Amino acid sequence: MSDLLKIADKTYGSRLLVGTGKYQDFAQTRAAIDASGAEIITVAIRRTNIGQTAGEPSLLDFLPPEEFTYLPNTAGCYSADEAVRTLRLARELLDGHKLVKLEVLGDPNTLYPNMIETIAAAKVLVKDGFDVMVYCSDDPIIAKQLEEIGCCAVMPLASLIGSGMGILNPWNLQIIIANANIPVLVDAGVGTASDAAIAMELGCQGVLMNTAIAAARDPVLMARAMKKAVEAGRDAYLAGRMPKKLYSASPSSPSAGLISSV
Amino acid sequence: MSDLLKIADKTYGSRLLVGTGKYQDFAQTRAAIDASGAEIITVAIRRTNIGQTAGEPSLLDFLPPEEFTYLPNTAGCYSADEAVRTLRLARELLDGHKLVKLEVLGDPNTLYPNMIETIAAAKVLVKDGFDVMVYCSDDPIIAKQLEEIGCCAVMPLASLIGSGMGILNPWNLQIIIANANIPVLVDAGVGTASDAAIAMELGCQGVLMNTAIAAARDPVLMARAMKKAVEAGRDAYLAGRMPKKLYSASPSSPSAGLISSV
Amino acid sequence: MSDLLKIADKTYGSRLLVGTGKYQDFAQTRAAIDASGAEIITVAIRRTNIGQTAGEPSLLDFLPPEEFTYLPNTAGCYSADEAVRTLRLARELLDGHKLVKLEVLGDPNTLYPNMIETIAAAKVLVKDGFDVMVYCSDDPIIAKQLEEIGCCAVMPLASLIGSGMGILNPWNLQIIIANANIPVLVDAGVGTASDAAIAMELGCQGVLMNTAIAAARDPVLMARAMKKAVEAGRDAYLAGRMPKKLYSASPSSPSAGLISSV
Amino acid sequence: MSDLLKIADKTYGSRLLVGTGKYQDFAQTRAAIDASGAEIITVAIRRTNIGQTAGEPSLLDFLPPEEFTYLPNTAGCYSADEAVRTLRLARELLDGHKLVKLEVLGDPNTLYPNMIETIAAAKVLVKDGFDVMVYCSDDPIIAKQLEEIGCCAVMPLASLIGSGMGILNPWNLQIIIANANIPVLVDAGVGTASDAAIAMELGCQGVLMNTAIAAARDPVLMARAMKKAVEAGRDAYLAGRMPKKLYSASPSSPSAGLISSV
Amino acid sequence: MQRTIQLTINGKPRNFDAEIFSVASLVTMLDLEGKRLAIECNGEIVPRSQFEQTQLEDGDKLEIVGAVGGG
Amino acid sequence: MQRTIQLTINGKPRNFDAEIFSVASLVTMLDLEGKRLAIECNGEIVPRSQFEQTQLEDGDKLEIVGAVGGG
Amino acid sequence: MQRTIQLTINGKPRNFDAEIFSVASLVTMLDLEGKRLAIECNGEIVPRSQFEQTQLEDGDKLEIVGAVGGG
Amino acid sequence: MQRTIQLTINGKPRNFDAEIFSVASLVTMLDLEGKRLAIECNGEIVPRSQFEQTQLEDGDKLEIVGAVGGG
Repeated sequence: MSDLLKIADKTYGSRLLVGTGKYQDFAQTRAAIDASGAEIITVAIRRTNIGQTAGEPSLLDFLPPEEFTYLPNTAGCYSADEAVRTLRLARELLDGHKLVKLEVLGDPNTLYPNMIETIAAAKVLVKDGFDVMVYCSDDPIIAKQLEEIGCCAVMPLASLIGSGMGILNPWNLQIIIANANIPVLVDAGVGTASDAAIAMELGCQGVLMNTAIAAARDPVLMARAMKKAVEAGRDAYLAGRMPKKLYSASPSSPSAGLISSV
Repeated sequence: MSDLLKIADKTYGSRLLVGTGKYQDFAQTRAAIDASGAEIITVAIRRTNIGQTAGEPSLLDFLPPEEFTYLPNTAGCYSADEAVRTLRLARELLDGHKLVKLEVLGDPNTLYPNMIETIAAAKVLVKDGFDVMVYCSDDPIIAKQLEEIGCCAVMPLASLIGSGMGILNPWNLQIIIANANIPVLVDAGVGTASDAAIAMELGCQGVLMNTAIAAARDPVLMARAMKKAVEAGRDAYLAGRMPKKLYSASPSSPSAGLISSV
Repeated sequence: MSDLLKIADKTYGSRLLVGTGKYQDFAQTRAAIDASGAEIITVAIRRTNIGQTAGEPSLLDFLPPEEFTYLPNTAGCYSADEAVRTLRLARELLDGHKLVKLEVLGDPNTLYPNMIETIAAAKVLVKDGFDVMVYCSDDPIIAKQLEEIGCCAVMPLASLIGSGMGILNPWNLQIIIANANIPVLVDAGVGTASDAAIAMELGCQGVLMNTAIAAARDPVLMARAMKKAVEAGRDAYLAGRMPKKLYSASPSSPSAGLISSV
Repeated sequence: MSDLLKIADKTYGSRLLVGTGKYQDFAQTRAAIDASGAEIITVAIRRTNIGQTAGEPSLLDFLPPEEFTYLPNTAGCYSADEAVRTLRLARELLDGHKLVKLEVLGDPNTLYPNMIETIAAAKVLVKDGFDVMVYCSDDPIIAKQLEEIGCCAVMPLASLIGSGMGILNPWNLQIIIANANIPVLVDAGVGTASDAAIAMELGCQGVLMNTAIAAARDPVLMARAMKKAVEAGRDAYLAGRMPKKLYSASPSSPSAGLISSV
Repeated sequence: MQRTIQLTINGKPRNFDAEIFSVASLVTMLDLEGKRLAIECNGEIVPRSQFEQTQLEDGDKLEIVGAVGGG
Repeated sequence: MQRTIQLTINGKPRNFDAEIFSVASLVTMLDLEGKRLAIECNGEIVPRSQFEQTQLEDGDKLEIVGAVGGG
Repeated sequence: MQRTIQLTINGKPRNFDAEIFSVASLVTMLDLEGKRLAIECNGEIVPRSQFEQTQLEDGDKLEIVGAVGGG
Repeated sequence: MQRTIQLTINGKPRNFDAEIFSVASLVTMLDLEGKRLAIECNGEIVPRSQFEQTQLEDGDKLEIVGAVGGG
């Protein structure tokens, strides 16, 4: 089908992007990601465990970079500088890979993004040749500024990372989407399938999630639910929903031709 | 897969039930129903157009009763008596078919059900051997009474017929579902895909809709969206969603192993 | 001021009706009711504690029937018969007092009303000469039937008794209010001041509550809050609120006469 | 009473701040402000109409600066520079008055604030000795940064200026309030009385509004509604609301002592 | 000379000149043969199996219905 | 010797030795005089005005109620 | 013969024939005496206390503002 | 006798006795050969292609990172 997600000149069939954290083990990670149908998966950059037994399996053994588009993130970074250094390491690690997720947090309790630092980092990374998908607040003006800086996608939060609260402010998302000339994806806050569907119905180009799948009782089944929900929401958006009205007075069955009372 | 919808001792693979009204033509009706994957379809009973050209095609030519489970309804009835007579005609029309949708309306503006008349009709129909799927308000006590009368499924409204307002009172639905020993399906009010997903996430056994599909800009695409949304919502319900919490403070990426500032 | 609440040909300055249960002691009950400004207060009818020390103070000593309009209720009744008997006793107890609150519950877990029994009781009580203010579900058709039976006020729930969940389905309330020719009061479910204001903004004639005040940390202060909230909501309803619009583009300060950049 | 609003070492009895724009005439402006009980009123700074008839009345004739605390704003400014110049003119205009409302807009369609420019202006103004009450987005991190810069109050939006949409994201407001050591006031978006009550119940120190009053059918009556709503919300916040629970099973009337069926 | 009877069919009165006159023959007359329909006469269902035997009389009220699209 | 009668009052059986025995005397006996209450005997209200005349008999079921705090 | 200077006041150019020409005299000329206003000249505030001493020159850009209703 | 140098690797100081000492040899020493990793020395990336040529000196701070599961 021709309804593809396009990010930085590359197209993807799936509009669901998933994280690789918080799973029981690599096998479950892989099973869930397969069920989700995701083509883009986020990874974190962390210090190598020096002296670990050489043979120990790694995430990349289960999720070969040839099969998936890796999206290295800067989770855990609280300053522009850390974020930039982390992504330069990621680029080296992934042989010059340019597509990255920028995320600079504001505080460890809420994990809300620090948009001032995020903007600073985005400027450096764009100049440095990265394709920056940027995690951001749902501030429509800042989202536009990130587009003007040259980010390839803006990813406003639905609600706090790991909260599962769903889309707290769909109105801001609507404004961001209406003004954007680059893809808008919802990142963070999705808790269940309907949340993902709502995001897509608002006109988002995609949804990125991790906890909603990894922290479900049955992550693999939830991954499948999310795949369908994102597709359902996208289809509904394209199909054009019926108008809402408190009073319809328009029955689904014809009003004429009723039998008369005896 | 073994997660089937069971109504009156018959099982169905699809949990989406659809109406057949309000479409452009029979071809579109059929295309949309195919896209929806629905196995149970509602039909209305109306006076035959006497003197119509014998050859004129009928709904049944496009939707053969052999292929689908027909669910004749009593749309447009405002009294128990009309409803009972209408369904007896339906049973004769469909060669003794017992599965019916009872719906007695309270007024033509809101199309809200008249539960007093609905209860009266339900008693007669159950005694008369019908398998009654009953359209009802979201009153948990009345829903339970309808179960005790012997209805085979209760179908509370999400919101007014044809309104597309979605699920206005999920709390009442939760109570109805928690207390029910028969299938609970949401009927009426669904407007877009996420509404259907939410209904299933609440624990409904299925969703019945007509306008949301027929009145979409592209009914066939919306039908497909609804199919996926119902499946997504069901999967999410079975997968067990993550808990909601305003503050998570639990990032998806490990907190250890961060690089240190230079 | 001339904006009075009229129930069964009697007028009241306050649109806040309060219960007298769940307080620490009679002194707190009285203090809270004074702070609330309520003129109508509900009381329950219970077996007299035989052999209690004659001198023990009673509710009526603190809230003399001469000062307040008593509204005896049928709380705890699960059948029409109990409710009718209880209110006949109440009438005898209060020297022929006719104004009563009818409430027939459906089950002890949800305390949701049983509308079938409620309707049966209402018919008997109205014929018997009572002025019946009836606690009911938010079913617009049943609310209208209760009006036709001759009740002097319908009192749909905002949410379950004692839940403090606020107004779960404002749309049904709107329909009830739009169709009613008798006062509509919200009864049950109000949890905090804004809930009461919302009820009044919807066009309710009044609000009845008990737990929201009695179970607050500071019942007397909450009673004052509720008094103001009901008045605020009523004023706002009468004042006619501004229209809602996602985009305003209409600043509160003039767009002309701005200084120009140097 | 001792529950006073304290801003920049000055205390106020009223927690409702109002704008002076969009009224029919100065007489209505004054009447509405009197009804609102507001002590702090916002004014805009605009070019004097040169050659206007000398005698023409001005806003200040109706609202003497001796009676009210003026809060000059920067409405209409789209850059830090304009905002700073405007407030310096305001200070000169009002004889060295230091308390100001900083507001830098991001675009003329949404009137959403530009937080980058706002932060830049706040730094200059604080250094320049102003007491800055700052209109801002509901971004908790930026709200905290504005406090650290030295603003005397943060005023996050409830929803877009002039939209009347109410509080779209109470969760962000909760976080801002929980983290703040300076007063948090809701500014913009309030549409009716209950919106103001909700803001106060969340723990805001005050509410600033203009359109909700000026654009009501009866501005003076709505002003009174807002006064009561802000007080009601504040009282409810201080009184400590009852807990919410879907199921209560705790009737307001005693469960014991019911009459038994005959 | 020939008798006529009046039937009310789906709310409309119609005259028929009728000797022996059954529901079955009415169906034929109305060109409804083979169509999937159900008939009620004076509020009572007439089972398809009874079309032949069921005689119609002057003043009978008939409802002849089919299935149409509905929700 | 003396007759006894049993009454069920608010659900509890109680014995009384009774000659002429009215609702009024019961109220006195129970020390409820002057209290605001209403009485039902075997499901029927006994108006206060009838307390004197109303004789109680063995086996009568009485409900004696008052107003309490409630919502 | 007489010198003229051009000032831009609130965005509009205006010509004045001016010998010694202060902000104070401009305020008088514009009939704004006693009005509550503030003046910026070329982006710099002119304190009311400086109106007398502050001389205006050809090309000066002035903003003369007051308070109006706003939210 | 033999020189020693101290390096800080991923935050931990470690001593090495070193003649000619390159990043490449460090990787071997740490048994990280063939692993997918990236190295930063004193805040600057060391491209894999430069591992051989890049000499380490006493006091160098190194970050050696890999990809792990994250959201």
